[in-house]
Amino acid sequence: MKGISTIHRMGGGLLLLVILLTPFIMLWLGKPFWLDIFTRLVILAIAASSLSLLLSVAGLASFGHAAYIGLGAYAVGIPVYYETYGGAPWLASYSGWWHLLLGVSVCALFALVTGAISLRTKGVHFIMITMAFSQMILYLLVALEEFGGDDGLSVDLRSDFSLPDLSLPGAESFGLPSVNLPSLNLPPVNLPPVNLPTVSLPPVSLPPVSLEEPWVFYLLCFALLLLVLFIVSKLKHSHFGRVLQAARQNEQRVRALGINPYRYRLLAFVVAGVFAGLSGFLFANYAYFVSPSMVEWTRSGELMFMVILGGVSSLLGPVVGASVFVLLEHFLSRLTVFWHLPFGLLLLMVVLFGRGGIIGMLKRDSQQ
Amino acid sequence: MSVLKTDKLTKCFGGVVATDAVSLSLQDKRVHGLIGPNGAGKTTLIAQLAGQLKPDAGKILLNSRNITRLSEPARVRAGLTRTFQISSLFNDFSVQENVAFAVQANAGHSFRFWSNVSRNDDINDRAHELLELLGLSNKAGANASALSHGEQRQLEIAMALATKPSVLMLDEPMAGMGAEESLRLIQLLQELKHDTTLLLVEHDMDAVFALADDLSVLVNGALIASGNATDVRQNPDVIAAYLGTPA
Amino acid sequence: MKTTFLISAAIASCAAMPILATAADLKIGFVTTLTTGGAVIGNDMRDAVNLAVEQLDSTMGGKSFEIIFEDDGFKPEIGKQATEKLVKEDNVDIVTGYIWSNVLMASYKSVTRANKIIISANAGPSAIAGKLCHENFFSTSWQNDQTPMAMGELLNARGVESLYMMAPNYAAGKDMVSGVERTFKGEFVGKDLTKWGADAQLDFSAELAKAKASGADGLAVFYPGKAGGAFIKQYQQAGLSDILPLYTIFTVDSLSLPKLQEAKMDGILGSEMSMFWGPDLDNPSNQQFVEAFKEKYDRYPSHYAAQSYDAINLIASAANALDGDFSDTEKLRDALMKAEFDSVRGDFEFGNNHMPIQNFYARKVVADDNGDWTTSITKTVFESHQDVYAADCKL
Amino acid sequence: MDWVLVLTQALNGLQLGILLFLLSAGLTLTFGIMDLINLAHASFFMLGAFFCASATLYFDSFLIGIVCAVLGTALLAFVVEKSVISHLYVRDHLDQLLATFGLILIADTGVHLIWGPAGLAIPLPEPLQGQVRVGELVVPAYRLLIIGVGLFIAASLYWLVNKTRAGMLIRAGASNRQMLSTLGINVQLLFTSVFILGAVLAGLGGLLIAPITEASIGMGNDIIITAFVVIIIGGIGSIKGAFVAALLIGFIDTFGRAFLDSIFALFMSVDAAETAAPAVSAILVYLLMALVLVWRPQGLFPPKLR
Repeated sequence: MKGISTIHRMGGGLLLLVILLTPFIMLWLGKPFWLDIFTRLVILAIAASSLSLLLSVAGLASFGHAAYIGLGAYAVGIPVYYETYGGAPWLASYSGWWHLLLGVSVCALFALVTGAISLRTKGVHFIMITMAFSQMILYLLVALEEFGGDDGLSVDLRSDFSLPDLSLPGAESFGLPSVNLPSLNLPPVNLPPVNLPTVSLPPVSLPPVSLEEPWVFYLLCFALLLLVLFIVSKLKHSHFGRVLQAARQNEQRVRALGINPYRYRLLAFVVAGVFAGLSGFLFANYAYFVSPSMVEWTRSGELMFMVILGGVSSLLGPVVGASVFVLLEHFLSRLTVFWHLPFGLLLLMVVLFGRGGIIGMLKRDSQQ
Repeated sequence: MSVLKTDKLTKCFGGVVATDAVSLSLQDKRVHGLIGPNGAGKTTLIAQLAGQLKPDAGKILLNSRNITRLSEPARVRAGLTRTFQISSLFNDFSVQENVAFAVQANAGHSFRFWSNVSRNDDINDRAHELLELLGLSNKAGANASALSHGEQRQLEIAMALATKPSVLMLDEPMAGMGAEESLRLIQLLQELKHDTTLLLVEHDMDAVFALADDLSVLVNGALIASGNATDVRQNPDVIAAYLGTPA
Repeated sequence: MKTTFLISAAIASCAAMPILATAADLKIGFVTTLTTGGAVIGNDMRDAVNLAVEQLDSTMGGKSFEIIFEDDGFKPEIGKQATEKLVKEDNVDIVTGYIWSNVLMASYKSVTRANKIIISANAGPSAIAGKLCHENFFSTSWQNDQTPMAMGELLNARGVESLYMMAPNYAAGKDMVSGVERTFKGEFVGKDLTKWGADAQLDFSAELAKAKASGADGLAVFYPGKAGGAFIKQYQQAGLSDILPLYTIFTVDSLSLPKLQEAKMDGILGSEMSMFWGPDLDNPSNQQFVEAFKEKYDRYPSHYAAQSYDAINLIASAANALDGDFSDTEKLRDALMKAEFDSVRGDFEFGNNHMPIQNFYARKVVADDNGDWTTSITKTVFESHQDVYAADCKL
Repeated sequence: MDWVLVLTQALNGLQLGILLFLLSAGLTLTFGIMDLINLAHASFFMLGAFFCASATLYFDSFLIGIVCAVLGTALLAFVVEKSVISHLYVRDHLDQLLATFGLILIADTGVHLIWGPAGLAIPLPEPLQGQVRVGELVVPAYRLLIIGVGLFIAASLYWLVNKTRAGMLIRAGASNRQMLSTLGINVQLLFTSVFILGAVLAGLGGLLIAPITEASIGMGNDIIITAFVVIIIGGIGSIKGAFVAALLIGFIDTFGRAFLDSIFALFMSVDAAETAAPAVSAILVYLLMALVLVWRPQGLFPPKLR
């Protein structure tokens, strides 16, 4: 037993290491596009991991997870839009701290309200009601003419993470009250806001490094993925996570043991929403663009697909799923514009023959 | 002293009266047997006591407190726990984890997010004790779904005990057990009644007569007799309606 | 473990997969929709581009060139990804194409950031013509508001006094409505913005009933793609062709007309639309283009095709001026700015926001000599018209 | 508001509702009886339209087109059921969602490869092109045909489900799946037949709407989500529920689009009303579903004894 789990841990570490290093190797080989692919991969892995807290741990098949990506992304897009073109001074800012705070609170609130209603239902009703709420967000965003409606909104600059007291001479202050936010594992970042790409090679000393620099941004995404995985893993094995897992298997019994799973599930719903919002925050920064199409139900479906493809039993399942999804999409679409055909066949095959997802197949393999 | 009491508890499904004004009283630290033919409404009654079904009329009192409107989990926390006729386990958990979770459920709220629950010594020790008590220690690492039928019944009881009930309702605990397993369970229940009140629904009459201090007989949703086991067994109505031949 | 390792190795080797190097000197990326129903437009554009490549013999400015097509899947995110790939991996000099405003808006920064040129061959959202205009952005189509403004003018000329208007509820749809509002002098008696996007509304019965009840003397609509065909059919089935004259914007074109003819929707014959171009527009370059296109593909080209054909020829004109050297973006920009090529729309010039300043015409649906339905230009509505957002552009 | 307009809109709502019902009936049956979430139902909707369009153009007859489409859809449904779907009955809902989503991708790309991206128009015979006049009320003849055919099918389904032995099995299956096997029924055969029935109904829906819109790639994907909303509101497994909910949504959606802006304009500026109305009317059906689920988590007409 122990031997196998150690092996898996090593395998997981290796996988993360490969994901971390590949784009840099490709960069070194003169193929900068891979940094883009892997950034997208890591951001989707964050979203899928957040969904796996609901889907794999708590057994709650939320079909509206894309809504949080959209909310997190617009929490970047709208303040940047106002800061660039004027208006709503209370909202306008380039500050990443402000974007995060805004995105996290909006997502938490939305998850709290919709979760409180959705969690009254079960099974397929839950799937459909979460999708319904997501569709409402979609049409709300489409109706926001000020922010481009269906066309979406360009994000002119990436979120700025300079701390007000660290700013260099000449840097503007960003209108954010000095909220004492816990520092994530971010490289301290500083850049005067209107100066576009500047830094060429990684300087070893810390400031000033900008998120506009693709590799810095990639490292940020990767660090956040590790953070999310770490937290999800912690939660999964905590008292809290044990309740979620038990309720997934046998809700009746959980109640008969004196626990009403509702509030635990609601909290999980909120946490997952916040993490998905985090991936939305990264998405807006990655794409320099937000649009309602981020909230379409097919995106929620893709996230589900990633989680299940990777395997619901493992922490790294969603990471594997997101990697396979993104890379397959990339290579198949390069072979033919009709790549949805082999992709659909593959989906069928995975479901029909590959129970437990890719990780499940690996486990069976190593247990034999 | 009466620990659990029902007052004219009534439940109908459509036109069928499943529970007909049942007034039952369980005495402290005694085993109360509940018997009756199939379809008499025993499981429906337990479900109402446990809070899974809402009665149409009547009251349920636990230690003189009216719990009729309490939710199922709240009743468990108040000390009223049940087991299931068909084993209801966490099939992806190991045997140890099943019991550990039941212990956790009874150890205050579970809004604890950071420490690894499988390394919590208090929980593990208590779970170990319970497994020992039910003779499942050697199966602790096995998956719950891999247990034999009898072992699953034992696990079911271990989990119920983990909630430290003041009243434990056992819905056909011996069903499907071998003779040896039944015997051990009877011994265990004998010991249990030193600190717990038991409501025992069972078809195995030998087990009921061996264990029950008091006895109630349910026929067509109504109690036709209730009281001291010896008295009830002599009750001519009971003999006529249910036991058939004098025991 | 073994398989975990294999997966990691697979990822690593996937990443290292050699990218097929191409021999061409110049590379041009073309982003359009090649899957989903939107591929009707994308295929028409691709056909026109391939025709241009054939006519140029794959050479411009003395250098060989190739076009790399990418599919946007009708989604901004995929379009952006495709653009990134063209810029970073294929290292193209110019990216063109772009049917949809939202795909263009999502993508253009990826090009301008790399200091390369982007030429829209269709989408013309107001933002990019106005305050978000960029020196590296060009268009061989139009700004969204221009065609509906021409429509408003056409409606005035046709004596329409009360108008009912319908458009999908998205940014371009709203641009179209506001465009007509800018020039139309009569009264709006009703307006409907219908659901668009993944589950777009294709049944317009409720709206048509309202339009009929409104007593308007004209119905103006904007329904691009498959919604257009659906709308026309329902318009005719509702029996409105005799009582409520139809005016269309980007709804009836050579992509939808063959299907309408097949479905015998003759109520559309004679209806008018506004457009910057038409297959019978009288200039040598256009006659040559339409004939060659019909020869090669056995159908009329659409305006999408015309715009794409122009985009490639615009690039070729710059290549000729620079002897095929695109390394200096500033020089390339200046060469493009001159627009010295035989456009199928006749002579035009770029405004300060790099949008064409061009004529707009009224076109009418007619049957040609072979009985095939097409459009024919009836009058010039605007001469050398510049879009209104150019004033917001600080170039 | 004049009554002609209201009546016209009511007919439009009815027609939309009927269409939704055709799509949802099969969905709710497969869901209720086989516990199968079948996204690929959308593909049968699309394929019904394409089969009909091809056959109509080839034989120059709408009627032959319909017959060919029904047969083609049934045959394809049989093949798909045997090769893929029958393996999914025992799986959980997520596996079913994924696998049938895979089927949608395959079907959409397949249609693109076979018929091209442009879609196909279905020409209608002359009499159906016209309008029917009743006083001031003018209704397209073809829409009346849709309503008539839809009501006929609904009535036939009602008869099938309530008056025949097969219907008894279907109802039994929807309320209690275990019962079927204890009754000694050939479950496999029942499942296959119900699946084919559902697919044919979806195909009929597709071919009926295609002359109004057209047969196009992904046409079913647009409407399948609404169909799911219908069966959730109606109660999974209930034909009656699907019928009521489909009409309800048809009316709400149509009236929302038709009158919401005028209603909003009563208490806000015309501009604000024109912006808000489309967004709200798009959200209406989802709002309705959320409200119904909060009020009755099992839908309006849940089959008994679930």
